[in-house]
Amino acid sequence: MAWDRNQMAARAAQELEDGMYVNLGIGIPTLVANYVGDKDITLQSENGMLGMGPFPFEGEEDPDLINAGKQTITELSRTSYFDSATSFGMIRGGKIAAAILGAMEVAENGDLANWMIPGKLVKGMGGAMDLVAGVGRVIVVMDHTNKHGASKVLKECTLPLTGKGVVDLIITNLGVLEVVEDGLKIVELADGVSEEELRGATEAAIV
Amino acid sequence: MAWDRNQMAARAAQELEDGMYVNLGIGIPTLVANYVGDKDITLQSENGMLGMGPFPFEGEEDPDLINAGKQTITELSRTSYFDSATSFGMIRGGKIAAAILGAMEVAENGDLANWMIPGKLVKGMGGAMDLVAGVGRVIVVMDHTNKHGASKVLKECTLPLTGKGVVDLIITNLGVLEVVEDGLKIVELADGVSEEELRGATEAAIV
Amino acid sequence: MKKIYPDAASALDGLLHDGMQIAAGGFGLCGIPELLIDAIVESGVKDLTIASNNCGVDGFGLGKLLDTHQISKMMSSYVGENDEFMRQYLSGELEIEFNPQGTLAERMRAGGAGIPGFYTKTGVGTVIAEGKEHKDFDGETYIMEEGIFADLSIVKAWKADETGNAVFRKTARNFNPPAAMCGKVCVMEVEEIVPKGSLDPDLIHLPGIYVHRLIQGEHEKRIEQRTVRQKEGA
Amino acid sequence: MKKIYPDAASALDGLLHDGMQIAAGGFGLCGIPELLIDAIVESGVKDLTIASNNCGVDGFGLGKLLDTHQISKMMSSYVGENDEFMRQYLSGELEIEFNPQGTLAERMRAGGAGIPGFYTKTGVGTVIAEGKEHKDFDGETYIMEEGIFADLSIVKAWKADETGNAVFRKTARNFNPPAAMCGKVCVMEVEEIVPKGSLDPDLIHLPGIYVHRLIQGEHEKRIEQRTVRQKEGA
Repeated sequence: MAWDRNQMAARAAQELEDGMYVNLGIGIPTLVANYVGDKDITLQSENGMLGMGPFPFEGEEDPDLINAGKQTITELSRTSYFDSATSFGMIRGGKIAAAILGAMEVAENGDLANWMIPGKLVKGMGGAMDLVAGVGRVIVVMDHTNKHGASKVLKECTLPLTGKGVVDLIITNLGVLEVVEDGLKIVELADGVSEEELRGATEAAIV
Repeated sequence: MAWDRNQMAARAAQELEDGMYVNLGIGIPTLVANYVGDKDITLQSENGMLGMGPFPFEGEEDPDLINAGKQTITELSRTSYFDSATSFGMIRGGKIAAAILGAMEVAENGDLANWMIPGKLVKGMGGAMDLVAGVGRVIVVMDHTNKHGASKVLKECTLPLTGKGVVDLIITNLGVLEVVEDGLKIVELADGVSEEELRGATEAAIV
Repeated sequence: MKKIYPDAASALDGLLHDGMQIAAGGFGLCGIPELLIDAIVESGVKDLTIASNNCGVDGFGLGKLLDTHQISKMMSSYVGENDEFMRQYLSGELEIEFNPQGTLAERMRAGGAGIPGFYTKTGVGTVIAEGKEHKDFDGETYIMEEGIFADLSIVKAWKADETGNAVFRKTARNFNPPAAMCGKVCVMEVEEIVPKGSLDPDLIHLPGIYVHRLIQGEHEKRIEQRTVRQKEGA
Repeated sequence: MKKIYPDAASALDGLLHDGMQIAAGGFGLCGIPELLIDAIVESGVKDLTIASNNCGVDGFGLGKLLDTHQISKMMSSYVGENDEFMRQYLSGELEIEFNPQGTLAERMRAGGAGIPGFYTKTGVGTVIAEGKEHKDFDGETYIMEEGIFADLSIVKAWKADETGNAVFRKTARNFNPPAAMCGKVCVMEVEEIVPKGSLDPDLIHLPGIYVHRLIQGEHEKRIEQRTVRQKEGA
């Protein structure tokens, strides 16, 4: 049991409120856009756009219109474009209500690691460090454990950090955890997941 | 003899070269625009405009189009508008080749005072401190002496400074002085003005 | 989410409190938020700190808030057009923090961009530098200026769509974008609200993310210095 | 004064020297100065430090300058699309200074605006903060980042008039304005040079003051990730 990618994305979409400006990371977070329903959500693409629309129809791709993942996208009637300094000005300035991001590791104090594995190829942090430092609320969406079955929800991150104490909410295939004073609080269990199961897969302190 | 306001402005215009972006202060400096002739000079108005045109014809005044002196003006085919942060970004960033400004006092080390007389009404520095700190070349145009006949070209400024060591060239009714290593160097005497006359009216060291 | 309010008073509802800091757009009387200023006068809120390049003129713009003694401190670069300002300042009723014009604009932009401090050459060696941190970069001395994080921004644009995407007209842009950016809440007045999609996305000066509440209204747009030239040979 | 040059090579004439720092616009392959990059390849200038968000892809954009070993250091936020980059980096031929994307953009904008240093929360508590000055504002810790002052900027716009006033198209704007601002000299390539007066002065993204030399040319505008959706019911 537990949630699949789409269910995790749908659960993350529940965190978004009418009128919010939101930044979605690459991977599962991108799917969140499919589940916002009637809510008036404006998506930011940090390469310089508010009001990101869906992928274009075949033949309508525009090389001048891409998202932060370098994919061709489209514009909406609310869209505005701006330069990268302005874009990250609004991110650092706290104008983006929430970022929904993937992660390699999250720690019980809200530390986040999602940009680098030492000894492996280093690609760079892109805009992730700016996003976690600046947006109103950081929501992580990821699998609870890695492919070896080890917890990704840790007492302390082992990988180089993207941000210190920046994560507010963790949504995994097993449930939803909130970062609180002394650790993590269980907000919700995924379908068919027991509290024991969630605790068993979590290295971090659950309070 | 000596130069009148228009002659001083004409002399200042000689300092401008083709292709320059220039900021003109209030008073005599404004007249410089009348003497640029065929040179391709673009005037900045620091409230957010490059390519400032002349005053409008009667009835064509636009309340949304004013210069830094709050006067109605016009635009040209080269004009661009931008916000105040961008405007002073280009000033501080050294993109404006020259500012031609009035002054109350200039000292032999290039100190400039032109914004405040303590004990009298204080109006504020406006954009003057940014201009003298940021532009490529600061040219002062002023009368050599005040209305009591005292020199305005001093060993040290007595009034609160607008900028320290910022002035490059001084154009007065008596002539042209350049700020060099140990004082001022006479570049030119105004029509009918002798070197003795200029030296006599100057408190600063002339080298 | 609806950003459009029927008038200035309703758009400011719940946002005003004594002792607050307000960042206001405009340069001289050009591009000032006339309607919002009038509503703040009406509200009676007092002890205001206002960051604005100028303070209007006697009886118009921010000058109205001087007449009613609602302002306790101005952060400005030039206040020379206003007799009542001088009177209150010299009598000690009003405090002024002079900011070089570019420093004021950059402090607003910095606050809006999450930058609490930056270094500038402007004002080094002058009274402006007194008490400020000095630091050398590459052999030159700079001073640190702090970002402005205002409780409220009041700004004026030419047109905006329903989502707050705004365009300004000519030099009426001036301090409006940086002022809009630096407030926790930004209320904007425009001459015309247009339907979503009627502004070219490439040509929006201020994205709607910076604009929380929006009103449309009639503007006097008073001219401060009417200067004209003669038609030759007329 | 004429800003228009016949081609990229002539526009770069006299501006290139070994060991120089170049700021380049573009994000991924979107809005990159293709023609100027090709001319820099041709010039053979080497030991370059390049500030650019990315380093192109293998064989296109800045990737071409990797193939020829003309780059010794990159200042970037993401270089994951480029195998040759990784090879040279891991073999020690190439240095990389990682900058968070927003920090890189702001460092360019700061350099262009005469700001040698500013404080940001971005990267606090991470490797990015190591060796940088820390400072508390209002109980929160920030790090100081320095402005970038490049020897040369190379950027790409959509259209520009003869005086260099430029407009960009959609997300191809990205790093181009801040990159243009931070160079001692800025060379811009556009798809079309239009007569003075044909761009609305209210709608210019980058005033001509930032543009010293200008060329027009054909652009490949390669797409990096072609993603599409299906027409429903088709």
